[in-house]
Amino acid sequence: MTILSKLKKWAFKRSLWVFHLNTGSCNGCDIEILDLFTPRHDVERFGIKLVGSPRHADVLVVTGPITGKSLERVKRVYEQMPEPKFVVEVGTCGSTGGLFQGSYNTLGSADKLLPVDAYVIGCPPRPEAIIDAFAKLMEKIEKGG
Amino acid sequence: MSVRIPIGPIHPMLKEPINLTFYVEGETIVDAEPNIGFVHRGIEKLAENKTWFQNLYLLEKVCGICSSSHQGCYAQGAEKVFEVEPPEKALFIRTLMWELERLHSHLLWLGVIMHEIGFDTLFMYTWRDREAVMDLVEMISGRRVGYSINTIGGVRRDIDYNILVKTIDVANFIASRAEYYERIVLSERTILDRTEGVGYLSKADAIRLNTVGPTARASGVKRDVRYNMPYAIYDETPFDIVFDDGCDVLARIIVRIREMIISAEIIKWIVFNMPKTGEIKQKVTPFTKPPENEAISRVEAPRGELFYYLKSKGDLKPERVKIRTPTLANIVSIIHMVKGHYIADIPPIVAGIDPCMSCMDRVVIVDVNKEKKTVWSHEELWRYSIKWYKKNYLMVREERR
Amino acid sequence: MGIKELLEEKFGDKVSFTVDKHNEAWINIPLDLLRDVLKALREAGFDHLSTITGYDDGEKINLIYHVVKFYDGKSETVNVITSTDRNNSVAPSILEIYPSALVYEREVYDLLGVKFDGHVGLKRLLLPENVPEGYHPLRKDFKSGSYLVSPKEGENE
Amino acid sequence: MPWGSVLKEALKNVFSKSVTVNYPVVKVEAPNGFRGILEFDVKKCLGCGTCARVCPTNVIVMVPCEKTRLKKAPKFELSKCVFCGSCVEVCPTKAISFSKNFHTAVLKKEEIGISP
Repeated sequence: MTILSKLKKWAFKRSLWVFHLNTGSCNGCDIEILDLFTPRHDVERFGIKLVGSPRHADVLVVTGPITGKSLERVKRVYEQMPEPKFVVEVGTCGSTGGLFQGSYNTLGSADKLLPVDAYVIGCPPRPEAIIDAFAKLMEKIEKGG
Repeated sequence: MSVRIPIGPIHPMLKEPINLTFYVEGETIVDAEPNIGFVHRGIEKLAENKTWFQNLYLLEKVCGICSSSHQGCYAQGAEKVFEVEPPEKALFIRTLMWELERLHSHLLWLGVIMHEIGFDTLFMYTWRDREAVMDLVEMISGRRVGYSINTIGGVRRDIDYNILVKTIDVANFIASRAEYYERIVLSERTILDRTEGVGYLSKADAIRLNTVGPTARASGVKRDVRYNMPYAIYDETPFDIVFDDGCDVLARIIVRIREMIISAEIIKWIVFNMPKTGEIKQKVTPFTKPPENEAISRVEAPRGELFYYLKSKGDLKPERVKIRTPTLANIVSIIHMVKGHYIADIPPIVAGIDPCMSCMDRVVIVDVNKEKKTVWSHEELWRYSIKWYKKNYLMVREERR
Repeated sequence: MGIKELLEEKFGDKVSFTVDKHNEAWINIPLDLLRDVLKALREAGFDHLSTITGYDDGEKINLIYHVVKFYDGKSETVNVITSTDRNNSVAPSILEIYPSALVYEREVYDLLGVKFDGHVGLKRLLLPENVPEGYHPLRKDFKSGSYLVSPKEGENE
Repeated sequence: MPWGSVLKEALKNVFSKSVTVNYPVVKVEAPNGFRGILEFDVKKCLGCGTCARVCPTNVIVMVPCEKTRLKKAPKFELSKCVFCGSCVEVCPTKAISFSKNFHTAVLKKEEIGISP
């Protein structure tokens, strides 16, 4: 266990900077994600912060079945993120295409393009379920993600 | 020479990405061109491959914030196709869910527009007050977003007594908060400077461009589907149309706040006059075939007139489902409103019509005379507009006086 | 009904007028009369165009123009139905009568392939640019399956 | 006062109780009637398959199973479920029901699912 990876593990325990990517979601899940950052659920107490650019984000939160126009952006945003990066997929239509399976303009789930670490099923899931996902992600990082 | 910086969707306020190309001369905007379709999931084609009852849950997901408007509008149209009359109590519950959705949608939008201006405190307060409506709706329908309470021929769940009592407390709470926000918006100098006289849309233009909903009513156009074509039980509820002839973003804020107060009154009226007993659903199973006809259904969604056209060929799957969301009608008016304003005014104007596809992910600014094309993300545009206003704040104030 | 007499005396029997049980007025007209009928309706106060519905019923593509007249507390709706044939489907654009048709006509062009002559910037509205030319999803003979899956991945959802 | 009319409310909030629900520490319970993860009772099931036909996102697949009268029972692939409840409504013997469990965060899609 080199010093560097111990440092990385210690650093991650404190804060996860989240970047939110909407690939054509009906903004039900987006509003629940935004609810996390408002006073009622307030995820800043875990050090989770919503950042404006993928360049300073650790976690990419993806919502929505990937539609035609947002297809090339998903790859580009993922490549822009710095290396220790994770992907959390929120919502049923993001995880498996949900109601929009078989449509001519949706690709379905982001795991066809990116390695996804955690899924939150629900249409939309409750904000507490999204907090669970972040908690599970932190555990996975600690175990050596 | 066009500089194109590939920046993905940036801003936390992201709802549905829209891409507007603005043609500018120096600082003022000459023309704009919308490029939408980031959220086109082919729902109309999918609706043709699903049965009438499965469509209830598909069409609820057209827009996450006004899901009950979409499902109610579809259910109302499908009842015309099936030639089935929903019972009285079902209409009461359906209208109650529509009005509760208007409350939480307007509160959400009030937070978004305050954030677009850079006034985050009110964003936090409005979204904290909105939680009261979300909890109530979760008790009634079983989920915070996407209530799926309508079905073809009525409603799926009854409301028991103690939830009705809570509804009155929530309605009073939201009405008092709405009055408080109206007082704040009219007295707070920082808000007035960013919204007064911004995004001007005269009454004649509002009618000519067929704008719908609060955006049109803020330009003095007295049109509301609940007022002109009353559906469900809107002909019995105490409803007076809210409109203002300020024609700018400030008027749009005031119209939406006052609509919240009217919705709170309608909710209280519904709770007092709801029939205690009675059927909530007609006998229509998911395997009955409708007769062959077509139907049109209109509903006043929080953002404006929502239009559905349903055509059936007599079998289990609809022949055609046409949806026109209110935002599509207001996009043409964005182009008209933006002309002549500064680049810094783009965020409040676009957020002003409360688009279901607000938050621009990329703004392409084409400088007409220098032929320089730069691509800005919403974050940079938002930071630029705050910085720009700090610099020439006095000049703008004189100009608008 | 004011509208019925007005259209009768202006266009004679070329206009078939029916009112269904939900008191919605439906007018069936040939394609070339479209602009004059809509102009007449616009002068008669029908200034709100809800939308243009297009659907393909196998033989021809039907276009329905839903216009509404609002006056103090009441409203009247009229639905104008025309149709064009399926192969090179062309329809007159009504941009100068209803400016809001700019987006509706682009949507019908994008999903059904009806070219509106006289439209100022007829481009695809919803589908991305790299979509092949004759690709109109709402046509009956459109084989489903997502063009998004790039050929190298091959599997089709 | 032209500016700072929000200050009064801000000061009031400084001294009032915080609105934040400290979720993992404080147990949060969904209200009854909540549409959470499905629960399936094989003993009640007839194996008729109506739920499979009604589901809008084809979550339910009928698999052969000995316990039901018609020798087949539904297998739920819940990662596709949108929790709409049409299967709960249409089941003749009420074998499917909603639970109040909303913890649907999983690391792998296959973790969430019910097979007879």
